[in-house]
Amino acid sequence: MPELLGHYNYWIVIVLMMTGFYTVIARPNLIKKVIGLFIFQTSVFIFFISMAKVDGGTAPIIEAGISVYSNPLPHVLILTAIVVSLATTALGLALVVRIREAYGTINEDDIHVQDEAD
Amino acid sequence: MISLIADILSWTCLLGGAIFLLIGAIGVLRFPDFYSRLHAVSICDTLGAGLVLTGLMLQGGLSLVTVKLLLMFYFLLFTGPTAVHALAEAALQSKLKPLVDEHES
Amino acid sequence: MYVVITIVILIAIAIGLVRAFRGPTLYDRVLAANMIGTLTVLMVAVLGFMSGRPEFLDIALVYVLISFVSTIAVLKVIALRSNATAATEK
Amino acid sequence: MDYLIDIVLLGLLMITGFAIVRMRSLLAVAMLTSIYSLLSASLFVALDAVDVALTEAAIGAGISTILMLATIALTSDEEKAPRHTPLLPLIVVTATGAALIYGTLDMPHHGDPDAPVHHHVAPTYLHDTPGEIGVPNVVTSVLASYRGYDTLGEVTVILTAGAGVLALLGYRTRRLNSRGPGNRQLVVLRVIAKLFFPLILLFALYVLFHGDYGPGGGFQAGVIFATGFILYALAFGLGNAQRVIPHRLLRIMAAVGVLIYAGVGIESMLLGGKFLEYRVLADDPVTGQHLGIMLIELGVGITVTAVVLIIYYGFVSRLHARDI
Repeated sequence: MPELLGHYNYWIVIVLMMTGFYTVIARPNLIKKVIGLFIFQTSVFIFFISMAKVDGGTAPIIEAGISVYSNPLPHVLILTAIVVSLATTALGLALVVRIREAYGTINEDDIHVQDEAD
Repeated sequence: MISLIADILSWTCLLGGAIFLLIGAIGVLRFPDFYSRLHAVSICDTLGAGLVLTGLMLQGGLSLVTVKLLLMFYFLLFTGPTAVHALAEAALQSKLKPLVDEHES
Repeated sequence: MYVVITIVILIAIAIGLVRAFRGPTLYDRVLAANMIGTLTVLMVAVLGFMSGRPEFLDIALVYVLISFVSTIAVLKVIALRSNATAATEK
Repeated sequence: MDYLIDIVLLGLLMITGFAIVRMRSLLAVAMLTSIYSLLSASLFVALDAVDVALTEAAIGAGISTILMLATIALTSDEEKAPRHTPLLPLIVVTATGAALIYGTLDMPHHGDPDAPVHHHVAPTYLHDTPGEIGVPNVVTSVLASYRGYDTLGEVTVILTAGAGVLALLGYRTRRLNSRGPGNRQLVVLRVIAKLFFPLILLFALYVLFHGDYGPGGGFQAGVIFATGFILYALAFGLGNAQRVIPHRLLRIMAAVGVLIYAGVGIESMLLGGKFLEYRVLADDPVTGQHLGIMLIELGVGITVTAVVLIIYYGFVSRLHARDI
């Protein structure tokens, strides 16, 4: 990658990560928070995969006549992380559903008000 | 010679497909209401995708790659219209009114 | 040549994104998502040929199937919601 | 050229991310999340991570979106405006982001072949895989063989998540869906679903067993398999799907998958190797590796299928609708 853009991927990843982080801390809606978490997770995936890329390399599936491959280790880590992200998202959303049944709302501010009233 | 002809054919298909994809996308952006946009999407799904995949098939030659591309074409040919049909049906069920020309009606 | 096609597909994706942002109805967004799904399939296929290893078309095949199933699921849920709101309006 | 695609896709991702934060209608946000997933999956293809792209496509664009939509249907669609000013979060986010960007300045450039990441274990994996494991896909060999313990842990996490969702949401058995009114609009979908259901299952098996030679493996295959059943449930109703693959069977399957995985490890111990040391499974070490990888991928696939379906049943069976 040209000198000037050497860190472009990482910067965009950080912007995305902060977008997700902002959603998690500033938005009171619980589903929005889960979606913010999802954006955050995806940005981490992109970060790892960007690190694994080797210039002029190709996918790490061995084939005769190819010598430069991208780094397979981050791919493995992220592959399993994506599946785990599904598990965490599902669990988070299940909690949201139960919170809605218990409080009648998924807005964090309203939940606090109800908690203080008790 | 034959490979040259195949190449020319394949590039023609790819270029044609790309043009249709672009036309479909512009239609999705510019058409005035939801129901007319469905037409534009159909261009992408059938003609655009079909031509691009045909062009790739000509590049792939007789191999497993071509079989997979054929399979993809087959899937797209079924899923595209079904999805758009379901979309139109759902929009109609939700009482979304089509935009009608005042003068004609 | 593949580069040209990829750029065209990227432009089309960008246009589709504009439609997804602008709406105005939810159905427009679903439509845009559906179109972007098809365009992604084509882009993945072209990218495979561009990198000289076209045997990875399995990804594109998975995209076709998954984006179809998720479009159908979205429509189901929306229909469910519009039924629910219609019931409360009565 | 690669850079251009990379830059454009990342730019589109960033715009989509901002739009997700700004938008109020949660259903619209869910649609944008699906687009975001598709874009990031194509970015993974552009960055040579084909296995990851396959997983992200199957999970992010498919199951995650469906779950979000089901949650929105179970709760509410509109997001209320936050009560506090976003000033403090903005300051926190900007400060953190600035610190992280300052941190990246010391990192090696994107795509630099001399980066330290590429010199630690990765060359060993790339060099040894053809001889030791005998499968071309290095990601599969690392996932299933070199880092087999790690993957066993991941599968257990998946099982735990399934158990957690089961504990939180439970499930309700539905009666069989009749051919009542309102089914007319499903005719097209049902014909297509009948056509596609077997094809998707077959394709999932292909992804499962072709994972040694191309992108694919147990995780992806499990999700694709489950997606096939989700398509069936969408077209024919949850009640019918629960008869095809009942909930009790799913609970057994989820546990059996992990048991197959751990069982392969114990079997290799009984045959005189270490835990998950596949080369003792057959006379020839490479054949043993093949056998071991295939068995554990099968176990992973079974667990992932079962857990995804348990999660789907859990969410959807809570919806009060006749026909879902």
